[in-house]
Amino acid sequence: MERKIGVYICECGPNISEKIDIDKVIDAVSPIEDVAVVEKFKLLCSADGKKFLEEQIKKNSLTHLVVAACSPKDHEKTFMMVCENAELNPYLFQLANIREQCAWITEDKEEATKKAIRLVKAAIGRVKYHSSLEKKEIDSIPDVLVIGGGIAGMEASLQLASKQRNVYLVEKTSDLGGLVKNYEKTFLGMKPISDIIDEKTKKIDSNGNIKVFKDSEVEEAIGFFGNFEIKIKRTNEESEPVEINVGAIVLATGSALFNPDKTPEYGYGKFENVITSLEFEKMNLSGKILLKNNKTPNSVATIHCVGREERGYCSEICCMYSLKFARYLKEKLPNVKVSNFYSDLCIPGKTDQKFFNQTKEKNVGFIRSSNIKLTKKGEQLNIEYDDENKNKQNLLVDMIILSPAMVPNDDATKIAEMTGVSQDDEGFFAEEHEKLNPISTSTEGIYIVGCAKGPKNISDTIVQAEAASGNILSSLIPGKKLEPEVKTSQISESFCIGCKTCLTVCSYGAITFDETKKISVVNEVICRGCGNCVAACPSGAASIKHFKFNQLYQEIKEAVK
Amino acid sequence: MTKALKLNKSAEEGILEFLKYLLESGKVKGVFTLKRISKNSAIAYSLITNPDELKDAVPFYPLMPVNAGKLMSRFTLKEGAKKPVAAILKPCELRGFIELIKREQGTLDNLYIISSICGGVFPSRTEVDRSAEKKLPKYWESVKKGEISPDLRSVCKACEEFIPYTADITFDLLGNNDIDKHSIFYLNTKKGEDLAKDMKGDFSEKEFDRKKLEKINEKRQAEKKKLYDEIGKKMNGIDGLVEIFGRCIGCHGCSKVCPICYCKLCEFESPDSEYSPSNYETELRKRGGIKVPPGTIYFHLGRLTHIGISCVACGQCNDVCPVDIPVADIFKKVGESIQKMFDYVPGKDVEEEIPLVSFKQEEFAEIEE
Amino acid sequence: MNELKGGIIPSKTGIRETIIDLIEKSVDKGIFDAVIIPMKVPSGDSFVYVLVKDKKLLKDGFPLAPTMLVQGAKAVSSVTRLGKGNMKIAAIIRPCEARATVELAKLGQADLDNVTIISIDCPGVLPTSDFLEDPDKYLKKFDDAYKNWDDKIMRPVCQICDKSSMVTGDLHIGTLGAKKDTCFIISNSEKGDSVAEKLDINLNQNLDSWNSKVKAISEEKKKKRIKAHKELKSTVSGLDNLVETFSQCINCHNCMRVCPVCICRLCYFDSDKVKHTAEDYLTRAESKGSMRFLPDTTLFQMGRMMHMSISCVSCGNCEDACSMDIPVGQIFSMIADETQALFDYVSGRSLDEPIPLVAYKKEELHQMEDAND
Amino acid sequence: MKEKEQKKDVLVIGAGIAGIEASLLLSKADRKVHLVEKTSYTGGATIKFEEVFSNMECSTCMVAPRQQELLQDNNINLITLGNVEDVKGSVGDFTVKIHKKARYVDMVNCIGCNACFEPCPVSLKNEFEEGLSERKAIYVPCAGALPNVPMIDTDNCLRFKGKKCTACQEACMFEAIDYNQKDEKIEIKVGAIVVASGYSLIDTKPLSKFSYGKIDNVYTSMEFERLYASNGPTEGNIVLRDGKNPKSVAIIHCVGREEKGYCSSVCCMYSLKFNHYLKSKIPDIKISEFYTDLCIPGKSHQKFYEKMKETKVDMIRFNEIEVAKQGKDTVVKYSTKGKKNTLPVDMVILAPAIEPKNDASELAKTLGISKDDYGFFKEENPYVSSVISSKPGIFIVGCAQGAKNIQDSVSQANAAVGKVLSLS
Repeated sequence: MERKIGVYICECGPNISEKIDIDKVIDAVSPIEDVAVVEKFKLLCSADGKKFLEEQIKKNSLTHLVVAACSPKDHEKTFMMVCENAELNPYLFQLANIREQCAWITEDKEEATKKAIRLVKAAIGRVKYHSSLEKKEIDSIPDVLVIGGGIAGMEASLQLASKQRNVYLVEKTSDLGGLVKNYEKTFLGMKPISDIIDEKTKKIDSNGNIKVFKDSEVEEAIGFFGNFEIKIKRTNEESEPVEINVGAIVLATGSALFNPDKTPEYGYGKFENVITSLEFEKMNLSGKILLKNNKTPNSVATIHCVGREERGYCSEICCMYSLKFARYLKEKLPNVKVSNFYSDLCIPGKTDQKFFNQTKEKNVGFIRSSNIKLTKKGEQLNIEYDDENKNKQNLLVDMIILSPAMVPNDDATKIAEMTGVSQDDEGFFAEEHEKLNPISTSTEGIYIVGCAKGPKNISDTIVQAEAASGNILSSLIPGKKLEPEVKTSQISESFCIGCKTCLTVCSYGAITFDETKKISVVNEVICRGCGNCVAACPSGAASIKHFKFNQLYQEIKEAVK
Repeated sequence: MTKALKLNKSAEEGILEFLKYLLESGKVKGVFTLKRISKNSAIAYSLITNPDELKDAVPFYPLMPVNAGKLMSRFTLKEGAKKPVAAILKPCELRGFIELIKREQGTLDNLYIISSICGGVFPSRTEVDRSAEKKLPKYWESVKKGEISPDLRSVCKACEEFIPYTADITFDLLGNNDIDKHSIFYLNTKKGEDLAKDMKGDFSEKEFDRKKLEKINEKRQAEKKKLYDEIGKKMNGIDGLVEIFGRCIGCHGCSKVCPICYCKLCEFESPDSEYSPSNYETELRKRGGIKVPPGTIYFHLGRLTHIGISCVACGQCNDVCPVDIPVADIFKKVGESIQKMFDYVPGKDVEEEIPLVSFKQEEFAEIEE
Repeated sequence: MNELKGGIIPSKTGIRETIIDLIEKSVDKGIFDAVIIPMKVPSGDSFVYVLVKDKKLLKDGFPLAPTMLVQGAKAVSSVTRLGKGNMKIAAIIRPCEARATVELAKLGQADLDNVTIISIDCPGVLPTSDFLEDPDKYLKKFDDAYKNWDDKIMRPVCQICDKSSMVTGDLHIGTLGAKKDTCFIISNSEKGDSVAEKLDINLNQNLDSWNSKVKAISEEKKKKRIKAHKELKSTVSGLDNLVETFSQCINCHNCMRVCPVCICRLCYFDSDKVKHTAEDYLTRAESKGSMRFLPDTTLFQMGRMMHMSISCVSCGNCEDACSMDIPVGQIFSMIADETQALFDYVSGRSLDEPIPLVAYKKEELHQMEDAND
Repeated sequence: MKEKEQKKDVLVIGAGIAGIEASLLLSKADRKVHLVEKTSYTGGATIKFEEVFSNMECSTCMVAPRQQELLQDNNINLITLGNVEDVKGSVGDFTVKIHKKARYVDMVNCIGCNACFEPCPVSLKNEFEEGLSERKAIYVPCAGALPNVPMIDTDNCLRFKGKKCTACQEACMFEAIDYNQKDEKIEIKVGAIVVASGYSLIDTKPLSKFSYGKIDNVYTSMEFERLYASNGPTEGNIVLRDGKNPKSVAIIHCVGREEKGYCSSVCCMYSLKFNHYLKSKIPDIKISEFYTDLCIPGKSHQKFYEKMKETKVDMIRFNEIEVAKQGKDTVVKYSTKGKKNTLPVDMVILAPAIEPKNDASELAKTLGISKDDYGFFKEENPYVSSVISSKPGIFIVGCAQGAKNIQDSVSQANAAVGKVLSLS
């Protein structure tokens, strides 16, 4: 077909016109084959600049457009919009960055002009090989799957469920509430936990749009954002798995406690009356705090940071719930002597320090200590420790509560592999970006909330559940179509030999392996066009739209001619 | 009668002077020819643009490391030559290029084809053991006399197409007794004339020496008969094929170097010709055993059907075969038999359509009767 | 060599017959349904791999063929690439073929679930061109060389091969250091153990004589290998030497096609990426005055080295397939030794050792981070 | 609200990182957003940092793309130099009056070429750079600020003090400077309000024991961030007031913690980050960090601390601490477990406590939401949601609700959007 390329050079006010001899660029570029028109304009990104471009495209019935102006990061979308309005496929357009890459990097006008000419020629060389690409639209399923029925899972389900959006809540055990239902009270305000959980479970049961699967787990989750196919199976019997389709998945699988027998110096399992914080919560919930010999203890010690060395991180909530334990004890056993062994008190945020000061006033001992060793002494337990001045001290107590670190659930790896979510070095689920996308993952449509992504207290967990609903409600709108990435990669069926190198480098899980034909297949809806697979493919079977080898080769050739 | 240019320089110097003139006068921007390219004087086709580089050029050296027709196709595949380029091609290389052009694999725009009445080439292996230099004097003697030198490739000895059909300029080589005294360029086409017109040298009207070329052709035909009888004995029926191709290791080198084999992915290397486990199981049930990897003879038969009609018998496939299977002799014999059916000479005329891919109305009638 | 278990079996008639009837016994016992084994071609002048089920055909099996026209790994891969099927297959191949098969399994090109690899102590392989000159004479020469284990007539790469008895398959037939009329059978996996058990071969017999002989031979070959590589390096290293060595290459890519670990269906150097317009070729030629056409033959060789030298098993098939007699095999096996030493990786050593350039280990990222801190 | 149609628009107060994220997410759900920002630029406190902790990512590279998206998003109506003056109504139907101060520079014509700065005769301390460098009466707070359009500071501009100065207008090639721009009164109707008005640091001058303002080489952490910033006053090299590089530095945590009564949760982490800042510019500098309790919760923070410890910094736990002059040099007098000692240093960096924005109480009154006893906006019930304020339809996110780091602020912003979208 006969190509007619329009080249438009933006003066960008003083920015380009002062630093580059635009007329020289125009003369250098006009004689190039297929170039129909070369013009300059004061400010192309302004309103009348855009109108000018639209008229030019229509008047000269241009087939390709090259704009020499600022960085694509600034106005590539603007000029693509202009193409669309002028009924020119937005991908038959190339932006040469002669501002950041030429005008702003040198005072020498001649050098800047020379480079500008090269860049514009390169853009023209490339645009000739562009092919028009169509935006795709796929319809999305608004429903959501929530895995894990703890506080995080319940909160997310309540937030998301509505008339147009069903929520499927899958819980491994036989009832909702997760670890938290074993606690009697919350530490902020010492409010009874049961009210919070009952209120949420009642709301869930009465909400017609939330379908709960108890004693069940997710067996398979394949697909992409907007269309996941899920298989849910009962944990203990071999019944037929239930198949559902959802648009997004929320992982709220919670966490477990570090097993203290990995730190023998605390004598867990060896000495009686050495119990973990979870065991103490359950004992407290049952109302009777008793030693093994059914006597009430009159001295209790809580040891913080159990397993912090081994795990390599502070689990954030143990200091606060240890303060809560002190209050439980003072309430139930008025003259019990309570002491806490800690290394660093982690009580951030506006309410925690006040809670600590008030607890301290109930004469609870706080001992900063290190390298603690426990030994049995008759019926009691002797805590040998170094105090702040590094000299050895001892303390005899009846009962010891260990506050172990929080670790990922043991089925975390299974779920990670099933959903294609990656895990960080500690085994928790890894978020897409630590700061800006704390609850989304590199697999679009799968969100991680609560302790499944790291130690967190209850109110932060609730915030993250709401944040997940914020993300889903804003991107998975009933009836609204999804627009996946256009510039995706493709793998030629006849050239692919099935060496699976691309599978290892794809960070979005967008490539699956066809076992019968022994070839890799790109799912163009998940693919985000990062190009890893194209670079890794040894034989060139993989290529990516809009960045084809020929397009890049011509661009480079013209630039270095 | 065709216009001819005569230079009283030996064939080797004459052609170099002519090429130098073409480059220096700017008539062409580049010249395709054989050239010594390294310390150990390996010979390879080169694209020369600077006249001083012509000092190492050896245009009529009796070697064909690669079929230049395939190179010209690669040169003009993506986009025709924009600037004029001259190319020294042997007749079978030119015919190979013409067959490729018929398959949209190249164009003749801006190309000036200089060919020669070809004296044949040595097998590539002769270059490996450096024996080519030693055989040159005997070779040029037999060229002058129009005889067949024993060191030639088997297909060259039996080649009847040693006169190029559509070259712009034909250099009088085979059977020309005084090639060390002067060189004669037959300017067959207008393009050929334009190239040579302001060259210093005497122009005249000359005629091919039909009689002499006839005699050379008879010698080649006798040689061909011998070749066909010998290969005919071996190739009787399927057992014969198993006998000849038994050694084939499936390296597909013959298809890689063949000027007519232009597919980006050969059908016999593609997924469709792979055996799945169930294919193997049925084969074992039927015949108890199968060669692995399978399909060696299937490949050769398939290639014969695909390119037989266009095989120009250049002999490259013989030289590349690591287990010395006489692939070229077989393809020449079978190719010729197919071509005779349609009395088609591959590469003779770029306008003539390839029989098997074009359909003529009256052919339908023949089948009806 | 880690401590291998093995037994001693009678071998009165000669190693080939011993292997054939070992296989026949296994097929009778239903251990294997089919066998991949070399066999003489009808014209008698070559040996090819066949997949055999019928016992009568099995008789003409010819383990330890004098030539290696097709690499055994390519045979196993072509049978199992599209799936393991439901036939139990035994593959009678040489150690370097076994190693190449393991590499191909890791590259997704072979499925070894139903395959039992049986390797044999390997005296080396005759160069194809020598063998084809006079097949019968050279077969006899090969058998003599095999008796007194001298490798003078074998391929250059075989003469310096220090892994000729490396056990990476499931079973290995050891003839070195064996007493008269016996040979060793060494198991290297559960599969191997179960086959030996079904054939009631006792696997915990003394292998010291085999181990010491193998150790002695491979040490001697190692010394020769280092010397040979040093000499070769001086003639080939440096860009002009490299260009000189490959100046005769005619780009027929035979070496790539016969290489067991070169698995791409379309090589980068055959793809569109190396085809340019006339204008480009002319401009490039103008920059130097004259340009070889097709250009970049040496670039193809270096590209191939870069892609496959990590998996190269130094079998030397490429050298035999080169129509211009370029010592490709020796050059590539020298480069492969150095590449693999970088990652202290031996190609084909074990199935569960990931190929370095393809596997990504998390700590490698930290190494890079700390590198530029 | 059944009979009256729910308003779909949303008001977001404060264009810091929390405000930006909330606006972008609301716009993604096709909601019209009015983003009111008191200053002339977006990015809030985050763009003042050069790098952010745990993976030391460059902060502007992280935030600038989001700011660009914000400026190009036609669902978001950014009102800079805007102040919320009055809010009436209730959830689903608020009427908000906004006073927008005039910028005196046309946002459409100006392309940020900065030609108007140079001729301006007035020069004064730049608040954005914590007073460490100067700015003109017509100015952009720092290089790379977005929107990249200057404003005229009417308190100091000579023209607004009666002089006939038109220096900047003449220098502008685009007639973008228009002195007779007027302040505007804008009234909008919105369904919900997200408050992301951010925080300030406690004023360390009154805390006399730290001698901030008395001793030259005592800096606050924000001042130090600007010293290290590549677009800051010293283009990133760490120099004292006398221009020399410090050889030893003391970083003091928990400044103002007893006065405030809470731990501000981020100072430990950014103080450790300062290690990286100092060591990367002055490799053999001697650093001592004075802390009471190391508060580094979360999975990646302790690893960051371990990595910093490798750079051989000595961590000193203190009970009392004081910064004083001893002869010529500055000394840190501190006591640990009763033992007193002093440490002479060239430079002291204070990590002041985070407190509510200085106009927070006024904003609370306008919005009619209650404050907690520290002056932050009060969340109704942390166990229902910490983003719900005392008034339905008004949500509080980021440090306006309490001291927290960037990721927790962003999570709260997303949570507030979740609440807004599930309102209707």
